[in-house]
Amino acid sequence: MQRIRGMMRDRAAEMLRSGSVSKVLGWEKGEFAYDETPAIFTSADELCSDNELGGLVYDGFSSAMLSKYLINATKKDKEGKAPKALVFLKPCDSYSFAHLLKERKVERENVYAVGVECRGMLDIEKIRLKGAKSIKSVEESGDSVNVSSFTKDYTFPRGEVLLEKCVTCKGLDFKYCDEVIGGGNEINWNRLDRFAGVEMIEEMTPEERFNFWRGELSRCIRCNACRNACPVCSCNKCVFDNTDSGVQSKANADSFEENMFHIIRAFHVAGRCTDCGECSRVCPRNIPLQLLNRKFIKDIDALYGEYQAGEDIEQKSPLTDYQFGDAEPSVIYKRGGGV
Amino acid sequence: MFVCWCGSNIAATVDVEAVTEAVRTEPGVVVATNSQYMCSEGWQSSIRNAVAEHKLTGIVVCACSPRMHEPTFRKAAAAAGMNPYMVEIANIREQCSWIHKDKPEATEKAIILARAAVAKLNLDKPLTAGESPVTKRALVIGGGIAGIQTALDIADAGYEVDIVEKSPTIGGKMAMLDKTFPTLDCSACILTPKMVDAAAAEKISLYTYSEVESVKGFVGNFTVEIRKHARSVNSELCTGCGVCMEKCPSKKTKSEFNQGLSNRSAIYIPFAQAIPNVPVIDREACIKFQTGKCGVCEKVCTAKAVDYEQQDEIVTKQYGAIVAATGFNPIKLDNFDEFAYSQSPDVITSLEFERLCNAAGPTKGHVVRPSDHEEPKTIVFVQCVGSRSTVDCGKTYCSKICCMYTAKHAMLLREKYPGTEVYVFYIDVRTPGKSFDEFYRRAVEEYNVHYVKGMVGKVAPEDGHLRVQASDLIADKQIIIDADLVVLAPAIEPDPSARALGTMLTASMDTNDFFTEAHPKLRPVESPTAGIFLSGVCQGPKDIPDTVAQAGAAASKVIGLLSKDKLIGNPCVAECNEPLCNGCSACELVCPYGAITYEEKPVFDHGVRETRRVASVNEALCQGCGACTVTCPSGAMDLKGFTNLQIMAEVDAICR
Amino acid sequence: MLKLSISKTGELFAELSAARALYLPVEGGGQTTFSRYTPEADVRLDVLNTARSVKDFFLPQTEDIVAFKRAGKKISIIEDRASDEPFAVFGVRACDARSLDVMDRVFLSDPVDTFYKGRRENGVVISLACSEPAETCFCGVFGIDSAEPQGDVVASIVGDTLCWEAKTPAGEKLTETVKDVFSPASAEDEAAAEAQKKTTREIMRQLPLAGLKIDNWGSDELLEKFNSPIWGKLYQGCIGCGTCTYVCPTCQCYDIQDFDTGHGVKRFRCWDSCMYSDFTLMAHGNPRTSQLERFRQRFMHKLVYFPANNDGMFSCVGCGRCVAKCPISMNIAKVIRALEVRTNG
Amino acid sequence: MPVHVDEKKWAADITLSSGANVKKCMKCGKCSGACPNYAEMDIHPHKFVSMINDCDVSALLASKSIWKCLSCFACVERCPRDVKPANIIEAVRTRVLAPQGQNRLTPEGLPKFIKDLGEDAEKIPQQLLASAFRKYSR
Amino acid sequence: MPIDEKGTFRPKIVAFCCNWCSYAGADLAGSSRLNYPADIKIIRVPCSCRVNPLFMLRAFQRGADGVIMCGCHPGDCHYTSGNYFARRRMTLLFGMLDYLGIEKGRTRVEWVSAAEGQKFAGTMNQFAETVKSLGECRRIEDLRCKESVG
Repeated sequence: MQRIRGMMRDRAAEMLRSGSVSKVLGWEKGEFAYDETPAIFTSADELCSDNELGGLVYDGFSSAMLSKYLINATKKDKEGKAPKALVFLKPCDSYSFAHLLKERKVERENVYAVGVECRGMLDIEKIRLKGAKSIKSVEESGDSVNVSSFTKDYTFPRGEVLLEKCVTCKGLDFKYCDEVIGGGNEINWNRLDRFAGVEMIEEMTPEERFNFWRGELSRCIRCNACRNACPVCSCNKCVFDNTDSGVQSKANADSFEENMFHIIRAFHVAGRCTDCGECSRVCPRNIPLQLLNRKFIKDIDALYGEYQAGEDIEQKSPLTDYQFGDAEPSVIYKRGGGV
Repeated sequence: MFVCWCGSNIAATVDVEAVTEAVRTEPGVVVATNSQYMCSEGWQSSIRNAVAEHKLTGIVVCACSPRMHEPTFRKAAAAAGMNPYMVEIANIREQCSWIHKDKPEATEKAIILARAAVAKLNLDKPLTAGESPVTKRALVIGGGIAGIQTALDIADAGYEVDIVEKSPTIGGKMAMLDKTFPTLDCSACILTPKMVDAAAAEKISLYTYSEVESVKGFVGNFTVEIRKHARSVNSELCTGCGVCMEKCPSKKTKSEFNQGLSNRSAIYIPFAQAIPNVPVIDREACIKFQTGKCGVCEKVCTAKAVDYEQQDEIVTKQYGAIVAATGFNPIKLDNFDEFAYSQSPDVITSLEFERLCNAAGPTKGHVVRPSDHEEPKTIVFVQCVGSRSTVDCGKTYCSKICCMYTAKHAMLLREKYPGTEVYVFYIDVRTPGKSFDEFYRRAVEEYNVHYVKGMVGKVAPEDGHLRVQASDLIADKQIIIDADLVVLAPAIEPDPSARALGTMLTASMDTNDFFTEAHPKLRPVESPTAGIFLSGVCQGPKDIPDTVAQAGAAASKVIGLLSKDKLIGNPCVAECNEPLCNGCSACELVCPYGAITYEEKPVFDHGVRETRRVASVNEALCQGCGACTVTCPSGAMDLKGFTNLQIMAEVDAICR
Repeated sequence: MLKLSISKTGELFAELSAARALYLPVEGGGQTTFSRYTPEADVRLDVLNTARSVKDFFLPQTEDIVAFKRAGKKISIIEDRASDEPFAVFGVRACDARSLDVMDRVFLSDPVDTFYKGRRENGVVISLACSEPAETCFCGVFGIDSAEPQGDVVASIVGDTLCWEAKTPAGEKLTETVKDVFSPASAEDEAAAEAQKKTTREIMRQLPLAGLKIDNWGSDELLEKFNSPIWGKLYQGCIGCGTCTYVCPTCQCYDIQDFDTGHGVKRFRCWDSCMYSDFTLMAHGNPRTSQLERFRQRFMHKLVYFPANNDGMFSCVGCGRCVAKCPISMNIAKVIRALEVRTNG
Repeated sequence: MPVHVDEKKWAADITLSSGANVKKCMKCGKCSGACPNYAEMDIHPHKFVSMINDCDVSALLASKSIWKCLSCFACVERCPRDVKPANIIEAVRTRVLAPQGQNRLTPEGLPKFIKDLGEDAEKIPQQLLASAFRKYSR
Repeated sequence: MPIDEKGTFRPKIVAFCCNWCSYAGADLAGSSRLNYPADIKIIRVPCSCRVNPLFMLRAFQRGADGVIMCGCHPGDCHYTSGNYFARRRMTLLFGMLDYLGIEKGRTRVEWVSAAEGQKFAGTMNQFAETVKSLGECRRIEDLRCKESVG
């Protein structure tokens, strides 16, 4: 990772110095071992600084996706000129980047996309749940993660403290990148089937499903982190924020609104969701939101043929496409269990 | 708020007074009244008075289906100086009084429906319909008598019209016929002049051997791609001398025109009077195309018209109106084993019989058995082969023309060959039409045709004859006839090209693939899709007089449309709220009319001024389906007259 | 000071919950949050920060204010206040306990928010001293002693013993109802408790955020801070969600909305976040049109405007929830540090 | 035409058990035209259809035709309206057989059953016995 | 729970019908005097593709016990393709509702042509029966909308 970081710094600094790009989207070091923040660097010095705060970093906590920042970062200025930005993209981020290209939220010529090798990102919550308190540092070494705290040191197998979205990683291909730093598209950790969670819920009785989701969604505090982190939820104004939409709501005043917000959000991104897993990652209440989006992905794959948003930006997304012989909605009634 | 009794249609099951009272206190309602017949002129004038007196800005009418009287009430509103789109109708007849028996229940429902209409009206905004120009040219698809007549009539009114015909010549089925009922005049004699007129008319362009490839646009502004199949003969150069056909060594192809009763060459014109008189090369049959060796036609053509390199050509043209005149075919008889059609050459269809009778046909008009070219002595006609049938291989409808042409055939036979015995097996003889029954009676009374009420159960080839076993229901006996020739009257069905065309035109079709008319009685020559008109059998079985009449009617509708300079559009079109638009293109992808385009535009969004890529709706193209509104994730797209808020208000009112 | 063996807390909770609703940290869905006590509840007294703060009980996320009912063309007003049921919250940490002071400043000063006041009067706060602060804690920066929180009753866990000390009349009244489960604490107990406090304070001093300097914040710094170019850099990662606001124990902004129920209108208030683009949206638009301004507003409010209007009281209590929960790990600590480090050096 | 009440019920029973819809008949006579054993019948296939429609059942029950029908289903096959005359004939036939065997045609009862038919016994097509048997032992 | 004087449960059912086929089919059912329960109220939309999943949820929020959408048969859409999009949307939405444990019988899509008055009435009777058997919708409701006050 240190090596990769070095290459990233070199490349980005070179691009900034030569003026090929005017900004670099990367991650910046934080207060702790794990609180990296997405940052926009405009000078090579800033990018390469190793101050207490600052400087481009890349390690197991560079989990925040940068793709969505491109929307603002490449906006035209008053003279109508769009700045060109270099962005570092992990494999899953590159799909989201591609989707933004597809929906014309970002223009390809304004971006220099650099893919960066990913070995799965770490989940500080999981590390805490494993008992680590007052964390001082987190070091990755091979297949293990060494955590030291003010009182004690710990070592965890890497696979056990990966972010949920990485445990179910959809692959390490890069899409629409100008170049790739590092590489290796072999997933070398124990990956779980990304639809296993969905299947588990599908196998429940309707009653159980209902109770499961009530339990999960009732925790929602409507902070909108899922929506705002989502690379696909990039509406200028969300229907839930728009007082004229008829469905505006700021807080879940009723359990209905908890459901409504998440159903509609999932529906609005259905056929567009790149399955990046940011929604689950950012949820402060640990709601497995990805399971909603994946349900749509699974149904779409089964009913209309496999579709991966961000794979091919020329391909029509399933909800803007149709076939004469598409399944009737009654396929749902025929599925096992319940009325 | 106006509640209609519709005589007793509504008032019998809905307490009209109660509805009136219940809605009186709804927000926004200032007047609530009821009357016997809202649609009557008298009441419409009292609506006008109410509008004037109370300065109404909107009207809710609780009455019959909006599909019935919405235009009436809109007109009344407009006459009263209101915006006609500030009218909402609660359907308390078709969807309430007529289906419910319990008066309190029906009344309760009527009140809820009325409230929903009020809720919607409260959010209505005055709408103004857009206008779109009309391209003053019509397209007729199909070059049979229906298409020719339609085109001639349109051209006669001074408008340009194109005919697209998929076969090499115009003329259609009528060109194959011998005589026509009930006057027995020669089909060719009356058709050919029309074909010539069509070819000669300055305003008519013929696209033969061509098919419609795609249709885009909408009433007044269609863009059509026409595929001109490669004839392999240059029409400009060809003199129609016919030497190529004479010399062509490939002469083994069944003649489509003669219903396979004779052969034709690979380079051919379907029949002598074909228009245009330019041959085509059937590339499947052509030795040159199949093996590369031959080229005789090219060599013998002094005009140098033969062109093996010719490619299909796509012509794109604009039209204001399109007429479907795609005609019919007799059904295939493969599944009617009992009549031995595929076993014996002497069992023929009536269209084959037409060719046998025809002086220009394969037998020069001598009616002979195809098997041995002997003159038949006993001829059996079987009616309703596949018509009026509810089993898989048949058609449920009556094919309408068979009774009359069979009478004609029987009569012609008896006239030409007085020595023959002619039997006609019928279920019913249907002769509604001027001089039709008289015609049929002549066959029976003057020509001694044996009409037997009953059906043939079996035809079996036996020693060079055909053993026809049938029932005679009047005599209540089974009869066996030793026939020489059996003529079947197959059901007719729409041309198979109609289905695909229907999809292209977005014109609806019934289960039999006949085009559906906009109204079975009042708008019989229009498709429900604006700008699409119907001519001939593609709409339903009909004979020549009916076809010509309908062709004229379709033409007059087209002329009516083309005579307008502008069309008033549907104001209920999509609308983009630009500050909300994300520029994601989803709406563009689902719009069936290509009505949405994207443009870079300055947008002022709550204090922020930016240049954004936003959707823009072409109101002339938009037909108001609303597909875009649901696809749009941000809710930027909305549909005027059916806005998100309006539909939700209706939902709210209904669920209250 | 009273004491109780840790193994007997069940009895205490049962006793407390008999006469009033008792809320305490309970685990569920992988997180610990204040939930109503039931004998089955998985009570977690070891967990430092609940996912949601104590403000839920005094300023709930949504709260009905008034309703309007329509009958025909008449509208009647219905004041349908949720009854002010007595309740107690157990396990409130020092930071959350202090947050109520901040909230009181806002809601109990003129004009008094009667909804908040009602809940305040009916709620008893039983705080719990910290013994194992996390790296995200920085309450000390705001002068809060996590070892000795404020509250109506202050509890602490020393070894296997739960210590209990009423600090206010309300706390004493509550203690009176449950005094039977306790025994008086001995001098050793007191000593052990004091020793633990010392240790805790020592850990606090060593935490990474302990060194945050807050002295150059406050009312005097307004323009200098406001105009700092550093904001332009800091805000860039902010995705404009409301996580920090909603997990924050002192964020008290709310919106008032109407909900048309079909039978009438319910007017309710609900939390709002200055991070949202539609916060304080008015007919003419939004006074803060960019995320930079919104981002700056939140921190300027906590660290400059609030103290300016409230005798120097910061409206941050250093609980560290935003530090742990921000999707992009931007937080008030980084802001304090960045503006300190960079404006000075 | 006045119809005996029982006949009405019989007609309904026969219609039900045959699965045929006599209302669909358009009286084309193709069934009778197709019938290979027409000559042997006193009442012809098309009349079965119309007589059931008219509830004229007793004549059918007495008809020779029910023993003459070959169950070749030519009429069913040819009928353009999917009326199923042969099924009606079979239903009439079983209507005759049912009361005779009371409730069940068993192998043991077969000799007596044939004997009871007397003269007609020889004329019973083998196929009919088999099909009646099949139906009744179900 | 809405109960009539006979003590039977009266569900609230919203039917979205496209103007060209299903609404006309409903009219035909009316002019053919084919009875179906008064619990069903029809909302006219230009095309089934105008039906936003939001509207369906809205109906449930406002206390509907069942929501049905009718459109032209596939291939017959007045706007060529509207019902195809609607079909995909509704299929996915219903799958999601089922996934959330909402009873499947409460939602339905049926294609009804202008000629199918019989089918319209039959479908409505059937759907009303299913919804009735499921009882009042509890799993996706907004309590605020059910209260008699406010």
